[in-house]
Amino acid sequence: MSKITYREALNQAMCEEMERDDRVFLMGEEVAEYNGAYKVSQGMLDKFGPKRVIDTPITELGFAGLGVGAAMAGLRPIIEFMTWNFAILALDQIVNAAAKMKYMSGGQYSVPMVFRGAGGSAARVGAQHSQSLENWMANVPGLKVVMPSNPADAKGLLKAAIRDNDTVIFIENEINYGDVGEVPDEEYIIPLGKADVKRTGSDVTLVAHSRMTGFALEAAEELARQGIDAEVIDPRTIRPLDENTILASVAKTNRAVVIEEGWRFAGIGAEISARIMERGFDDLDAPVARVTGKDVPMPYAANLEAMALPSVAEIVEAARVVCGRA
Amino acid sequence: MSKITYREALNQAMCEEMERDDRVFLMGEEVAEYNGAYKVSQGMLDKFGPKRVIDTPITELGFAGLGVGAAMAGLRPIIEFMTWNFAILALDQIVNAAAKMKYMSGGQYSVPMVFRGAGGSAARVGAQHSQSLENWMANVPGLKVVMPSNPADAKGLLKAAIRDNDTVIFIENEINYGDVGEVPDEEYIIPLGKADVKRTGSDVTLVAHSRMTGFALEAAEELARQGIDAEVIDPRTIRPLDENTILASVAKTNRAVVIEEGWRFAGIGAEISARIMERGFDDLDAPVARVTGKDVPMPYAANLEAMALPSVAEIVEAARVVCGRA
Amino acid sequence: MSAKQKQAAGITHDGVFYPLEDLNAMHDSMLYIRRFEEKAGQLYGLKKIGGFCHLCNGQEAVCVGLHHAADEKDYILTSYRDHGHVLARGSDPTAVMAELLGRAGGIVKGKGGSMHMFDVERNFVGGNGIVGEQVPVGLGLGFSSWYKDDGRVTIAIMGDGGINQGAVYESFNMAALWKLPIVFMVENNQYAMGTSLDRASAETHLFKRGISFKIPGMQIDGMDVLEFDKKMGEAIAHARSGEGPILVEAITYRYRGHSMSDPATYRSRAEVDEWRSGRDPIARLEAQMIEAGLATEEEFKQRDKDIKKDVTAVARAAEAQPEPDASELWTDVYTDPIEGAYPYPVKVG
Amino acid sequence: MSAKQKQAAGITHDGVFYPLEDLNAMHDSMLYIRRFEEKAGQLYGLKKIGGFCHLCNGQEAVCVGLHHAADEKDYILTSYRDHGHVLARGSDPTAVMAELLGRAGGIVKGKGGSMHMFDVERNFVGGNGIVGEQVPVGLGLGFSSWYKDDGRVTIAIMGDGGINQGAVYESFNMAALWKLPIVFMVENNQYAMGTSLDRASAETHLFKRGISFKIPGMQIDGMDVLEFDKKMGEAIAHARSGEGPILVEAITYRYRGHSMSDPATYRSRAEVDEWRSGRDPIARLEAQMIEAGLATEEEFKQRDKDIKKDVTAVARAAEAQPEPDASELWTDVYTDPIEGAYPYPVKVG
Ligand SMILES: Cc1ncc(C[n+]2csc(CCOP(=O)(O)OP(=O)(O)O)c2C)c(N)n1
Ligand SMILES: Cc1ncc(C[n+]2csc(CCOP(=O)(O)OP(=O)(O)O)c2C)c(N)n1
Ligand SMILES: [Mg+2]
Ligand SMILES: [Mg+2]
Repeated sequence: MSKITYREALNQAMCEEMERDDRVFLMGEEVAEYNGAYKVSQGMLDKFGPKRVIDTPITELGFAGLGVGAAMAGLRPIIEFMTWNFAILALDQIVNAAAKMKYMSGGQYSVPMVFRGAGGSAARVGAQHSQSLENWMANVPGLKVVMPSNPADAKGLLKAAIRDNDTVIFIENEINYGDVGEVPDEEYIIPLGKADVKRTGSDVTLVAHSRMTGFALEAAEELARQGIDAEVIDPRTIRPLDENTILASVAKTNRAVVIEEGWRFAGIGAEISARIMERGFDDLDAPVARVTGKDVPMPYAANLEAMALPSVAEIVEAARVVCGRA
Repeated sequence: MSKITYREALNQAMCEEMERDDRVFLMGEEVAEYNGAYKVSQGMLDKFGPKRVIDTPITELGFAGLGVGAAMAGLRPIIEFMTWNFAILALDQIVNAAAKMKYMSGGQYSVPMVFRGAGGSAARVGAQHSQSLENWMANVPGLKVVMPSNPADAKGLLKAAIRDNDTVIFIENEINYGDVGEVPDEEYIIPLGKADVKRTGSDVTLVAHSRMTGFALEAAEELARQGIDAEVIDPRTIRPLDENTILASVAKTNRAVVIEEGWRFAGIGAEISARIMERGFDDLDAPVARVTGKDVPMPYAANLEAMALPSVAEIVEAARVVCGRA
Repeated sequence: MSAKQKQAAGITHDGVFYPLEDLNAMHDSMLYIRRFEEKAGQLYGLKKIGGFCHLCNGQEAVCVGLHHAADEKDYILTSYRDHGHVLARGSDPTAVMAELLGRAGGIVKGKGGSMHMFDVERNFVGGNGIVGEQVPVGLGLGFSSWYKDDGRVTIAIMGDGGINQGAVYESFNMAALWKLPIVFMVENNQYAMGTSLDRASAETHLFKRGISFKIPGMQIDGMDVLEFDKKMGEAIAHARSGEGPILVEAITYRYRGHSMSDPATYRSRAEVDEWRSGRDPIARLEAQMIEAGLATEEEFKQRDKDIKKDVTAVARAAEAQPEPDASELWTDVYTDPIEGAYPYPVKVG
Repeated sequence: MSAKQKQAAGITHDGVFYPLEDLNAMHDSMLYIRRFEEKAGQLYGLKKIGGFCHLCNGQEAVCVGLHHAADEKDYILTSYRDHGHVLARGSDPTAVMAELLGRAGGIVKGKGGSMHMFDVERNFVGGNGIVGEQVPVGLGLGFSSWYKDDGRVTIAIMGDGGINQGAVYESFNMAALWKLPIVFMVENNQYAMGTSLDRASAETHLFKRGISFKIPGMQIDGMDVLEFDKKMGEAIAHARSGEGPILVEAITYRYRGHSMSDPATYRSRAEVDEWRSGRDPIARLEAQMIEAGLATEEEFKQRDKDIKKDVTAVARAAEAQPEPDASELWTDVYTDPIEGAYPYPVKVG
């Protein structure tokens, strides 16, 4: 085991896969000479040269499509969005080309590639730079959606994503980039589609992905102090969602809170709540609660921003409510 | 009352509002000289001239942004997407400009406009022309989302949308354009944010919007023959969602099925199911069921397409299941 | 003319010698497309073909000239107006017709329909329905050739309406910046649905649309198959040489409406006639061949009969096919589906 | 020089007479922006300003020249690099600083921060964070002037990186097609973050980027405020005349990194010095004024002191403001909120 950052974990995953397979290349804004806007691709230009680590003009729709075409021709592109906020410009290529190509070509063309970058809000970057898109992407058949919450998962999942033969939407978190965690020294892959129980508990199930997993773990600590034993599940892959792991937990705890940074309406929490409704209804002793980003564009002021985001306190409160302890 | 088509109802709504308010204009592909790809704007060029009914180049992102800027400057644009499928290209302007502008300008600029056109699948138009976007749009604070299911609603809601001082996402349905219905002769407005009970019943609540409302009503007929009395609710406005009307119905029937044409994952059905979970849990005698479009890109072949769409039979089946009659 | 003489014979157009064999192939291919699409139009009228159906009558020389000029290994991709191109590329007409009919033996298993023809073996990459969407995809195909140095050229086709899409200019810039082996080709058939060129484009000389990105442009008569083949060959050679992309404007015309549901009332009968009678590419080649003594009107009539028969047989064979198996609904969504996860038939309750 | 003489005095640049009053105003505005941004940089270092913060040191002549040339009624909108423009436009510096600090009295109530300054009274339309997003919005502002015939011009500003976005060309085409009164202005500061112009653009003469849409282009020295004002005035006049849009390339340079977190290691010290020492717009105007006998070095030093003091006072006043009231979280989402519906603080349970 080594202690490395989430950022380094992603870097290692890309480097290892690029060494292993010369069809893999990395392309995006500032990924090469600048070493990445968030330094995720630090050193990769030096290591792999300008043919495989490529800076683009600021044309998200164009280079997303470039990735799709390159993947169809047998390459394995990693397309970095400086942040996922800018990928809104590229959704036509992601949804209409990447996701639908295999189906509408009757299986003739597949699009094995990764779209990756930081999603959600960073700190104090305002309304246009704080968008969560995972629910939109997870809505779309043909895509897989992966969101790691710690360095070890980040590395193992990104390697799996690069090797996967489908289009993988890989959403990181800028605030997590500096997080340090233990990562195995030997090579490993974390299969897509498997949730991870980050903490076992018997009283309530907290389901949270990406940065919110850390919030949920903190909330679980606080809940423990208050005598509530929370289980924390990180789906890791949002689509396909490993509902069995979530349902098994709810069968044990009979209570659940779903947490997400994104907006509430038709978010990931809505889907998970609906699935627990459908397949775990009889296990529930209380309605599933959702803790989500507030239903407003992200404000800049420090106090408003803090209010707009889900907080540990809100998770604790929601858990108490579903446990009948509020 | 007059019998007119859904298409004519939309046309009347636009004409009346354009006569009333000369800040209103209609812009989009083929809206003017061609009289609309689906003839919704039939005759409007003749009536209002080329300054107020304007054909655009095929540049959705550009003319969506044009609408935003024009609205900020005090006009009341109606921007038509030939179909909502093409609006994926325009989402940056809809989400990052229209929806967030008021908030991030501290209330200085509002964006009173309507983006409208046909959403969902038409008949046999394949994967790229059959996308439902209402769940994506309803996810976004700052937007309102309206989807009428019949001519009278189409007219009253479109008039309300044009007069509304926020950005309204107005999603029609191509297959409904020819539907005929009774429409009041006098002027009327249907306020946004109010669901409508399309059929009263006591055994199960069917919630369905747009084209699916008709399917739900058909299913209710069949269910009646089978001795199940279904209530059918059309939210009409998806965002904000009139959850009180839905909850009141569920409080009466204790059972619900939510129907949508779009994909299941994090769809409108997920949101409604989660809300019933949150505020109607104790009223439920069975888990809320979802009937949705299948989780695949839309296929072309007639048999596959029919399978991909929700069907009346599936709604009937789901209702029987939640009523414990399957 | 003896068989031997015929073999030696041909037409020299602008310095290029086209042997009779090639001329016949080009002629028959154009005529085949014409008749095939007429049949498709009929079947649409009978509601056997559904959805949108965009015919390319009048534009056959562009399809055939391009595919004659391109290498087999080159990638070609276009919009929803794709029947002519996929046929010119040599794909099985029965599979194309079966696709239109939504049958199991369709070229994409009945899943795509008229707008989404693909043929991976022939490097025909769609059949794309969102206006302009194929251009960045083509950029990526061109990029792959640069990356692999595989000597291929990508021909990315768009319409005179499509060329206004922003994605096109993003692609122009990257292609020019990195000197990718791409021919951007615009089929300027004068209309985008009901919108004439001058009502949608500030610069109507579409071959100039790359100037702002230093992409050279070339305008070619798309109603003359020999001329089109020759000039297109030059454009493809330019792209293959490593000098970067080039933009070709093909001047052409569609005789029919935009799609089967368009009565095309936005243009005059006289205008249509001017193109159809005056510049028809099939009639033009036939006249050239007759003039060169390579064929007679009688022979062409006979070939037309043969082709019509063939198309009828193809349509019949396609119609005889079953619809796709119901299980096909769930296939081709993922290459690596994940056990126990969507997509699967969700059961209620 | 007596007061009377000074009033009569001024500088004639390229045929335009700039009276002393104007020169002083332009000078002070540029210097104010410089010092204001330096203060913002300091406050960022102290973590009192958060998020992204993009300074425009070096680009002040573009801001001030533009705003001098434009009418008050004209719409101006730009990217996230907006402090200079909003200050040049005459907005209250305390409100701008309070915005940077996220305070209640911020120009957008503390909701937008550095990237989203708006001032509706001054027709300053942001402050927009998505690269290129402001260009179609500007198209719409220009459209509104055409629709209302209100005589306004819209100046839509983008960067040398932003000009590659597809939305820009969609806007060029529509603006040219409909002859809208718009000046598209690119601030070519040579870099988009760490990407130099030639690594992102096939055509580096950015004023030529409108040629493919028949939009005339103009390159202006953006380090010379008088030159910039004059030429920009011509461009605005062109747009106002009804002849359609024009594209202006302002040649300029940012002295600091892209944003406060960028060490800007991608360019040489020498390059920065060349611009900063050799072409600084403030130093240049001061030299011109001294040479014309309109001011002395001493006077400029004094004014600099005054401005610094003023900026310090502004910062102090802004810092003294409270954060926005918590209730502001929920306001400004809708103009017509609907009773009982989202957004509202959702209670769990
Ligand atoms: C992004 C998008 N917008 C609109 C449409 C609807 N549409 C389909 S074809 C077409 C006209 C295209 O014209 P052109 O590019 O000239 O090609 P042609 O049909 O003449 O071959 C339009 C507007 C679409 N498919 N995609
Ligand atoms: C669509 C989009 N992509 C990427 C970014 C991140 N980003 C912010 S500024 C910038 C560089 C812009 O450079 P330029 O247009 O030259 O303007 P300058 O910063 O030099 O003023 C980038 C890549 C963004 N904000 N929006
Ligand atoms: Mg055309
Ligand atoms: Mg720049």
